[in-house]
Amino acid sequence: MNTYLQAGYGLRSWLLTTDHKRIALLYLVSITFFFFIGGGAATLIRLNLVVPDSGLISADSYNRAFTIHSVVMVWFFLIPSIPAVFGNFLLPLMIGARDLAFPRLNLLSWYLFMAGGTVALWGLIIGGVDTGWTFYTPFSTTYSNSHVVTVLTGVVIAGFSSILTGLNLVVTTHTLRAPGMVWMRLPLFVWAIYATALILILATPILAVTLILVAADRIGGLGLFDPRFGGDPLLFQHLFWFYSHPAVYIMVLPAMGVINELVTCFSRRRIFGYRFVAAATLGIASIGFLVWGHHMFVAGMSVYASFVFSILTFVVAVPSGVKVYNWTATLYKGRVQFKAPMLFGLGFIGLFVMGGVTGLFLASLAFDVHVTDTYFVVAHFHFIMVGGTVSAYMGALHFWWPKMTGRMYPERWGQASAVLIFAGFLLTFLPQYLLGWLGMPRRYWHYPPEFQVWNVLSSAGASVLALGYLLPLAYLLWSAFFGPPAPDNPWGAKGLEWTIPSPPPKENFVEIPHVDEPAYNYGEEDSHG
Amino acid sequence: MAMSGIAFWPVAASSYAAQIDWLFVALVVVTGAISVPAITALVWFAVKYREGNPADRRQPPQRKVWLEIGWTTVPFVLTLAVFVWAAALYRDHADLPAEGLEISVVAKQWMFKFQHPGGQRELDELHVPAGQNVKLLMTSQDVIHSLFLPALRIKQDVLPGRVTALWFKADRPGVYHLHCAEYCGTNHSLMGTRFVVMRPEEYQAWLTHAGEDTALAAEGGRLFREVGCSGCHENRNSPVRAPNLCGVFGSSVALADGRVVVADEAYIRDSILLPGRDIVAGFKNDMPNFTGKLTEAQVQALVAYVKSLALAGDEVGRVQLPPNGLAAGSVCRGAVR
Amino acid sequence: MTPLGAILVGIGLLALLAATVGATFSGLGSWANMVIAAAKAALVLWFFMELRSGNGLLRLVAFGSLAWLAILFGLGFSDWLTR
Amino acid sequence: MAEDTAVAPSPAPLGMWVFLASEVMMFGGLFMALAVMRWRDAAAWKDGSRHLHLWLGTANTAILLVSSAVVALAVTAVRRGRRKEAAWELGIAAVLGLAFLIVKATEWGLEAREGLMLPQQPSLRLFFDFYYVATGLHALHLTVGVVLVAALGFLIRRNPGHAGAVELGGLYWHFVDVVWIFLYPILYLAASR
Repeated sequence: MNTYLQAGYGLRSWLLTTDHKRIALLYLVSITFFFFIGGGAATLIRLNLVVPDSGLISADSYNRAFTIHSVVMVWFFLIPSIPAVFGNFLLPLMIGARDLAFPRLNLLSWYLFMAGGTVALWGLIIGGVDTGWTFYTPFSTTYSNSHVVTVLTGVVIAGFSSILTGLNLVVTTHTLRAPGMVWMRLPLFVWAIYATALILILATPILAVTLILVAADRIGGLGLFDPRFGGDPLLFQHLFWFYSHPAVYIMVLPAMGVINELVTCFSRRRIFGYRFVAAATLGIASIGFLVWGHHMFVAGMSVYASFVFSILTFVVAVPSGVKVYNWTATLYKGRVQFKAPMLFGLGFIGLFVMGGVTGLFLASLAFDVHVTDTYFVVAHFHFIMVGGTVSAYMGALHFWWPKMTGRMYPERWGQASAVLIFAGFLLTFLPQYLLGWLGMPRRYWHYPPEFQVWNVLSSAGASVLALGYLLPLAYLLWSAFFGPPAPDNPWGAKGLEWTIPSPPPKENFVEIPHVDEPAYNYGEEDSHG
Repeated sequence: MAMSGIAFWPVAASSYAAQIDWLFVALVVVTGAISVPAITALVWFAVKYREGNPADRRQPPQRKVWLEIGWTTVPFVLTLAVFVWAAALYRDHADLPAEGLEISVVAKQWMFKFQHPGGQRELDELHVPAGQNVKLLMTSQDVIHSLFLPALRIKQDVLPGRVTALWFKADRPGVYHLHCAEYCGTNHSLMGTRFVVMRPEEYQAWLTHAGEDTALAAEGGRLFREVGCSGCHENRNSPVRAPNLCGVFGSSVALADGRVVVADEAYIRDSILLPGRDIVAGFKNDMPNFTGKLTEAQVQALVAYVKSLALAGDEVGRVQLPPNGLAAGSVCRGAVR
Repeated sequence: MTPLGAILVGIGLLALLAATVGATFSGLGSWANMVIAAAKAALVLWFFMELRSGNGLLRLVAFGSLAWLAILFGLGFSDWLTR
Repeated sequence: MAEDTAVAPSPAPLGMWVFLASEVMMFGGLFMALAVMRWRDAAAWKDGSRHLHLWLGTANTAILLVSSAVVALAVTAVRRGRRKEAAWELGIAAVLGLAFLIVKATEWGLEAREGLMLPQQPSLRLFFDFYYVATGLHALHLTVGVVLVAALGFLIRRNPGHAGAVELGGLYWHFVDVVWIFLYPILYLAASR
């Protein structure tokens, strides 16, 4: 039988495919491209900051560099990363379906994503944009002399791609589960993708309409956010963060989903407290919508609103914390293997905990006043989005690589890159916590000389980190063509995706399976050693 | 204690800042108490139960409801205590004290302009007396800025069309940083420089000196009209086109020969005495040479006046400020740059 | 939904439109108008969009989105109402 | 426990409802902005509302409400196998939608001539900025709807296989109607007359 990779070789067979697995690979290639563009911009930023007033690039170029970095990394890498690549590839396999509910819509999503990416990149090429990814008004509407509308258009188009992907994932989870695959037997990755898809559907439209208002403001000279006409700049911030805070959970929930799969497989244990973890997943997705105002404690919001958003932020920390404890308890009396995906997974847990607890610092009102808009915040969200999400993404890539490509990656190199990324990450971002605490504001092209030591350390770490990301690019590319063939289930993992050949046939399942066991049924008898 | 050049702890210049530092310590302790055991256990389990290591693996637990409820509620209650503390500090600091020195702040791309109750103005630097409540009433002329005083652990966004406030009581004289913390465009990182806390008597002396500057600027304003500068630099119907001087001081000026210079005291002085040297892009060299026609004191007065124009700024779209708000220089009212 | 039902609901909607215009001219104010608008929307959702006979999940989706909108309005206005 | 898969609805209607849920959020963001602006300056809002052409707006509301009833009739007709009747009704709905758009365009033209597009008076400015954005976004959705129901009327005549599509198109049409049901009082009826 032909695998999905052998179903056609021409460009047409890829560009017109409706196979969820091929579309996943299209996303994989596209977002890898965007990741290195965003990484290039990060390199410029870190190089410029080695010296307090290096002037390596001009202030305007610096502002464009961090805007490119953030716009590309947020909307063209992180948001689609796990949901669009692994959600696409794995959701039908994990629930025992032949494809997503709307395969053609799925392809349309990818085209919209690429169209959005192309428009945004075009805006960056013809001169860039200098507003930061936050597009705060009235700077973005009136004062910025850069290609705001072009880049906004790209982001909005990519937003529609997100909405349609989310729709597809939700409907698939509801309607295409194999017989016997009841909700409480779903792998937790599916729960995570489902919760993420709900956020995509409910939050992204608000971003779309907000950015459309900004564009209308800029093109037509409307005064919606402009105080000269009675508009309120804080209205923009409320609408923007109503999307952009849940967007963090769009990035981190799927990552947590991945970790559930990795931790159970490589400790040969069922997840500790399945129901609590599933409930926590939905809890995070819901409460994540209630906390957006914690980005605005010094923005001129009312004191009472600040109280409300602060306490709700403490509440959302609870379900996040539950997961960490559950992962720890899952290792207890397990059989732990330190394969590369597991190393990435353990790295995720460590960095996510640090990112999470510093989130509590930022939720604490009086303390947030000091560190908000400083490098403390920069470090915090990089711990969550890069230390967390990207680590989990790398773990997922290694874990399911044999399934996706039918080839094994070199294990030693994988382990080396996991360690390198972990160490490089800490060296890059731990000093940034200190910088923020000491009072270095973010988005600074020039900084006071006493901050140089920490900036130099951070830049040094960034170069280690860059190496850590380039390494997998090299050996995974090698593996895709020359790696040793992968067995169907190289890790001895549970889950429907491991019951079919690597790489899977075009139809996934010759016969739709019937599920009669819980997820992660690694067998108690193994554990009685 | 900071090692040579390596800082670990920011300077605290007020008792409020010290309280924030204690809050920071509490946060470290509480979050440590929540996370360190979990991470320790994670590492310990990973090592102890690594494959191939003989360990007791009998009867692994699948779930323990009391454990789940315990590790959900205990950390939450612990952190709740921090919430209450942090929120109380925040609320206490949100209300302006009744008594105190009121300083008006106008932010624009890319400078902060301060005006003291006696009318003394300063640009980007802020001088305040120690041991006294200081209230900053702030607004912006263009985009959102944020006044950040790290040594006091406070910041507040400065919005167009609205007055926001910040207050503090600094008690440790010294020179600290003053930053813009909300991204505001090209020179965001160059906005704001020094925050100077002075002993009250030093502050009084400074005020007097700054007051003299103000008087000097007023003298310069009279000269500006008498010797004829205003005929071209202020009158838009004049046959001779000359650059409007509103807000020029401190800004970057593009010259006809392509250079860009910062308009500082020396530049203004040169422009009066050697007008042919630095011609602003888009203008002709029509300005008479004033060398020998003005005394040194008069030149100083004129420079002070041009400097004061930048402090007053252009007043397009200004909101109403409190009574002692910055008065607009007459030249700049309605002027468009 | 029968054809007669559709026609009756349509007539009901037009009657509500007349009522809302009437309310405006009799100075009942904007709250009355918003209540009438909600009633009209409820008619359309319940009968025309068939939430009445629809699957529970579809109702959940419909009301879920309204609940999320309530979050935006509720927490958003917690700022403006207390500023 | 396998029965919970059995009660799941078929993918297409669920997909449409989920799509509409995201549309609710999109217009919801706009309504939030409208509500905030109205709350901040109710007097200016009422003043702006007084400048609108109430009767044109009311006529348009009536047109859309009737069109929704007609689309509902078309759906029932399809279910009873009366495809020809359904095609006619969908055609009528498309014409009604077109009529709405023509009235709307006329209104925009009138207002523009009265100097209400980007008006100079600051008090009117915000209301009309929102008015144009909100009605414009709605008109864009309605235009899609007109094309959709016209195409569906055309298709259902020839092929009974499009019955499901008519139901989905109907849902979309009613949704666009609901958006207008709220825009009408917020924009046109805000002023006491």
